[in-house]
Amino acid sequence: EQAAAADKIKVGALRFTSHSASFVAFERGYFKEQGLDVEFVFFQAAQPMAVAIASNDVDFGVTAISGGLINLAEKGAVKIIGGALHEEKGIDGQKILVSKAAFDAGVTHPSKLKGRSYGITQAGSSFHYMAHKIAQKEGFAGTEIKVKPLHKVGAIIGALKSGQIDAWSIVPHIAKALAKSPAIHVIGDVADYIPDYQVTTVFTSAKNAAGNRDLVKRFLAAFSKGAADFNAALVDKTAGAKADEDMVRLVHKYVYTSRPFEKAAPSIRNGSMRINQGAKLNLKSVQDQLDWFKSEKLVSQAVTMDMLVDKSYVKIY
Amino acid sequence: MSDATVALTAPAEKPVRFRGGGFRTRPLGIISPIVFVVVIGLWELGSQSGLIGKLILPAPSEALQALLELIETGNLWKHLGASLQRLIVGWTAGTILGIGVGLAIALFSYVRAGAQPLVSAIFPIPKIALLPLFIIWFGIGEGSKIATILFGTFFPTVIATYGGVDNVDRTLIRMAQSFGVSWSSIVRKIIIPGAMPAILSGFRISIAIAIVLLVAAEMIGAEFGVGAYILLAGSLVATDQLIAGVAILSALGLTIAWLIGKAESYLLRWRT
Amino acid sequence: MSDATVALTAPAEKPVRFRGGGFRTRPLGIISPIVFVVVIGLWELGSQSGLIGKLILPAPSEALQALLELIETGNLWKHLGASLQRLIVGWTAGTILGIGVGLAIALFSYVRAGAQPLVSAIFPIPKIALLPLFIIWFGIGEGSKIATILFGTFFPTVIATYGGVDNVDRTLIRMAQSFGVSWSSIVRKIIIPGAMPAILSGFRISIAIAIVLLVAAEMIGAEFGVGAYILLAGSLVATDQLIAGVAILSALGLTIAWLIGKAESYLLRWRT
Amino acid sequence: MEIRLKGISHSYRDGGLKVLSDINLSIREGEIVCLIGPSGCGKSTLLRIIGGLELPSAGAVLQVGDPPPTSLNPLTYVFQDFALLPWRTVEGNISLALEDHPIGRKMRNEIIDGVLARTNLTEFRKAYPRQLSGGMKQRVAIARALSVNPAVMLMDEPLSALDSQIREILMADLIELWCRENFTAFYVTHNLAEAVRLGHRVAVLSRRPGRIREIIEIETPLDQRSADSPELGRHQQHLWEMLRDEARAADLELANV
Amino acid sequence: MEIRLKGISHSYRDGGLKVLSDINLSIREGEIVCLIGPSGCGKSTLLRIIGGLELPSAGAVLQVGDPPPTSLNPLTYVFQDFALLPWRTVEGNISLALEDHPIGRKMRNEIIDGVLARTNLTEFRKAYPRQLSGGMKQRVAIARALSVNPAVMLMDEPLSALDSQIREILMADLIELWCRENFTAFYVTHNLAEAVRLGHRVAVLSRRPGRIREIIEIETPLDQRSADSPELGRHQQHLWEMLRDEARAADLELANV
Ligand SMILES: Nc1ncnc2c1ncn2[C@@H]1O[C@H](COP(=O)(O)OP(=O)(O)OP(=O)(O)O)[C@@H](O)[C@H]1O
Ligand SMILES: Nc1ncnc2c1ncn2[C@@H]1O[C@H](COP(=O)(O)OP(=O)(O)OP(=O)(O)O)[C@@H](O)[C@H]1O
Ligand SMILES: [Mg+2]
Ligand SMILES: [Mg+2]
Repeated sequence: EQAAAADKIKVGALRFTSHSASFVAFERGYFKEQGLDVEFVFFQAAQPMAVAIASNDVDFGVTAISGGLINLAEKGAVKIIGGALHEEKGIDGQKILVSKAAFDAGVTHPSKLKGRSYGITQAGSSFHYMAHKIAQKEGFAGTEIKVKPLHKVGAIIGALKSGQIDAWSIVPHIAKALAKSPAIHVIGDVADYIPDYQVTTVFTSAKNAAGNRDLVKRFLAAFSKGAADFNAALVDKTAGAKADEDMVRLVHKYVYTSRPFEKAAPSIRNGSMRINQGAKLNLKSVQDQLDWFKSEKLVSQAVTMDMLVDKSYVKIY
Repeated sequence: MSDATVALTAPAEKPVRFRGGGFRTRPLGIISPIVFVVVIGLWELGSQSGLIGKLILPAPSEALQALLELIETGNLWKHLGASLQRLIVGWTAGTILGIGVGLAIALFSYVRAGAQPLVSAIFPIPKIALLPLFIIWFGIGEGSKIATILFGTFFPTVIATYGGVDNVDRTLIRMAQSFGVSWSSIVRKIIIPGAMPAILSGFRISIAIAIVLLVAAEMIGAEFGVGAYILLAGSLVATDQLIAGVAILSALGLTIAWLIGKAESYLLRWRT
Repeated sequence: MSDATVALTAPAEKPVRFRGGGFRTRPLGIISPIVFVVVIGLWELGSQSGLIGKLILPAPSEALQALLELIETGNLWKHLGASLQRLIVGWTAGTILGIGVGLAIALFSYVRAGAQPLVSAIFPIPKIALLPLFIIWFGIGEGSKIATILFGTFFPTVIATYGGVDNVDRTLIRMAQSFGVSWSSIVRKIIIPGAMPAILSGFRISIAIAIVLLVAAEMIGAEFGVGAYILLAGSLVATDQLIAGVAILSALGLTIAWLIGKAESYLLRWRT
Repeated sequence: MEIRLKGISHSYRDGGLKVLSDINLSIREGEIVCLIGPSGCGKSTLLRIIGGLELPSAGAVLQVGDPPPTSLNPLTYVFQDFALLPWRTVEGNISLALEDHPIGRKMRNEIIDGVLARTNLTEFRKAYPRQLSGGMKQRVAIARALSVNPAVMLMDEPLSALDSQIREILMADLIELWCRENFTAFYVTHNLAEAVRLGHRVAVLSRRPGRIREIIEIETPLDQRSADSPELGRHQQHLWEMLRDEARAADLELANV
Repeated sequence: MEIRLKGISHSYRDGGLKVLSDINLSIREGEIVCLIGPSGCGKSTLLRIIGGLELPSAGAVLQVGDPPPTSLNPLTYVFQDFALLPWRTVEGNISLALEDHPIGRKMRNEIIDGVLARTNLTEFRKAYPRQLSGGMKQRVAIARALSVNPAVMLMDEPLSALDSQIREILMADLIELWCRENFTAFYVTHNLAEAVRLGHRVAVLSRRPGRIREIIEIETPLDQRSADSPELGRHQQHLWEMLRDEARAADLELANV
């Protein structure tokens, strides 16, 4: 009888391992249990997904905190309602990479990045934020790392490989694959510079957050269940080899679908980072990111935490 | 003596030099496959020998591998089918609208004065910049994808059409008017056939633009489609798949160009 | 009696109906500014009245605000200067190469057989997909940006050029040959002027494509440039700035189209 | 149907040349008026004005009475430069003039068959203009004009590219057609023999700006004229002298430049 | 310079018509040969073959001896359809034929001045082809041909669109030119009077496929011929009868189809 009453919702997703919580919740029927009839809408980039949520074409999504997201929140279009991907000491997180040329020239540690070029997708992206945090921690001005907006991950890799930029930071599965090549070296972990980095968040339209509380709660419940399964199988590895295998197969239905399972599996495993338990949200990290955006004048100074986050749904810490 | 000899010698008789011909190309069907084979062969050799770095430009054989995978899994047809549908609908609609507006611009002074600057102003707007607007206007379904391709096709067709009409011989129009041929007949029987070479040449351009825009179009919530496949390959840095996807687009472009060539030699058979 | 009246009545005398004219547009300079004013006015009204949602399409006045800011900070000239330079260098190089290759395709059977399919195969490849390769080949400096625009301009110019040459009246060529006019003179004095209408029409298309590609070009490590400005505005969903940037591109497109119009009426003054 | 020219003057904006100056001429129903005059004096321009294809700078062209109902295109042209559509065959070029009239495909084909036979082009029905010789193109243009059964024919050197026999045949054809249909015609020609064979009246234009220098009337009925009649010879001689004077005056003018 | 035609036959691939059949003809230096024949019999085609613009299906065109060194373009054409570049002025169209020769701008201008004066076009030096009347276009084509000082002229109905006085003047001009320069010429025409005025010999082609039916020789020197000479009249009469027979045969053929 629940099926008859099921609410149809659209969930925006990118085909990345970091979006697995939703895939798990869908495949294992957790959404159904909550009376949600989910349809995935796949995007090639986070920004159109944010716009689609703002325009109510999509109901829920998971994405990094970007300038675009904050601006849409300021206009009263979207709200962050929970946390997703999270950097944690001890679990493989994002890595800092340098080109062979830079490595040979002595950039063997993030402290040597002063005056070096650093690949980012665009101004205001998480890469940009990370570069500045590294500079801050190492004690020099953010502007002393020369960021190069290259817009596409592929373009950054090309530039790094050919030594046209010196450094970059990226999620572990790509980092590990790249580090196999002699042209690229790993020199550090992002987690050392940004403790408890709230990398991605769950968000929805402001309309849903304010007027559809029940629906949002049910979505978060199913999402959390999916996240828990994922963490247990691939991050904490407490569920055993069978669960690990099953989980990778499940994720492979959505990610790296164009590759055979044997080739895809290592990438999926390498890309597994913690998705927050219960979608709890590290407000401190969010605040830090918001402040950074303001200091870079990428968003209006008038944006407040309340405009950005609806704290009433999940545990805040 | 010598004078007499000279007089007796018949003047040189030589054939008149042929000065005509040329400026008309013959079809040489065999050349083009050879060129393709050579280009791809050299690339493969370069890759095998390590001259061409593996990560960024994979060997054609690797791309072929990815392509075969795509065929085996049956995904090729899903991707190609989705893209072709968008292409056909978007291009056809853009072309029909484009020819219509192009004719209107060429034929009516008021339309020209009003619309030509609008075309010049809107054509250079990057479709990618407008993606957010397209999402709002046309949703995240097929609408926005088709609209992207439609917009991309529309403008070059408008320009090619009115350029072609401007170049139609006016004496032919005067002749038809002298026979009291109606305005619409003149447009159909003189203006359009006269502009046809330019319009077909415009097709070659607009179809290529439409294929290029597949990628932009399929940025928006596309599950299947060659553009989506390429985008995904790009974001996963799977260069073999990327090249395989690009090869599909190339093959598509080639096929359609060949069809346009056929259409040209049929529709323009009256040309010298 | 009545018969006589009829006979006396002079038959109706009426002027011969004018059937000529038309099919030749007059310039109506005033219309186009009116159209722009009306379009922008309606848009502003729609925004003010709330008919047009604020979120995605800001009022023209807001975009104007962003534009003024750009002017005040002096950034406009930095952005515009950087973009114009890329545009001019890339477009000029692409056009020169394109006309050269287009002529070669039109004039030499072997080149046509070999290069025409290559053009059809490479033109539809999305430049964005190839950005990584462009970086490898041309670096992240001006090279890759100019190359992107060059590639975008090259192909439509090739197609417009050989389409135009194919359409040149062959009797004129035969005439020149009968006067022993050299091959190169025929190309310069008959083929190129004859193809000029098509080439200029191609310019309208290629310049618009070049402007569109500014955005793609400035994806590669550009600090300044209208494209970079638009990209940043887009990623921040700062729609007022986005529209301001788009307006700059539009204005650029309009200006260049106007210049091409001038060139047309000068170079094609021989047309009826 | 009668045509009246009232005070027609014309200059081309483009170049500013005055081409025609105060032309007054009335052409009666069923009359053929030949126009002769030096090259560039405005004969083609005058014909275009009569046909309603060009608006004169001053004056008016009036049409008196109604054309016969069987005429599909009362005022019909034969152009000096043929004006054939390169993308249509001979048949298609003729068909163009008929397609806008509600006469049905069968009737249209019959008309085309007829005019092709009369112009000796039956064999070339399916040929494109580029496959035709100059004279054949001109015959196609004539066939097209005949196909619409004109009430007034405006002929701009219609026979100039034809060989003498075809010209003779078509002239006879025109005379026969005229005897049957009694159409009205303006006939521009450079051939004085043609002018005196075909014209009820011959109007001589002066050199540019063209004005009417003289109109001679030829009494012999069209169907009784022959190439060697002494009356025609006399007229031809007279015209010839008049034109030669014109040419001399032009030469003198040039010499004084 | 002499031209010899040896067994020339031609068919157009496109259409497959046999147009010329076994033409043998020798033209002596300084001789004008007029070609007459029914429309479509292949006269223009033959001229194109002689000028090296078309390759015959069989046979060869031979050139015996060398052209005079002053001739810029020994074998020069006057096209039936003018072939003027629409994007060049009258002056530019003539200049086209000269620009590839190393004669300097001043010399070129002088030549252009000269030929424009001879064709009565001086006033229209700066006009574009679209601003010219039919006859003026033809005069431009003639001026262009004269400008290169040809050794052999290949003229395809060069005077057909001209009025009788200009025609008379240009004919006189041609005769004078011939007396001075003694050029060789093939001259295609439909005007029998022209043929007998200008031709040392007149070659009559049969209807398609064109073959040589007869060649008549006219003894009177060119500069002593006049329009009303009885000898020319006799020749003209003879040609006329021959062509009429051709036309009748063609008519019969058609009637039997
Ligand atoms: N479209 C035009 N624009 C400007 N001038 C023109 C145009 N058409 C014709 N003329 C000029 O008008 C004059 C008369 O031209 P028109 O064609 O009427 O002469 P015509 O008497 O028919 O001569 P012909 O016997 O040589 O055909 C010429 O001097 C010509 O230069
Ligand atoms: N390019 C071509 N392709 C096919 N057939 C052609 C071509 N040019 C001419 N012909 C045909 O060849 C024949 C002879 O043409 P040509 O032009 O030589 O005749 P002509 O004797 O000059 O006639 P006219 O006196 O009418 O100018 C014609 O029947 C014509 O249909
Ligand atoms: Mg005329
Ligand atoms: Mg001919």
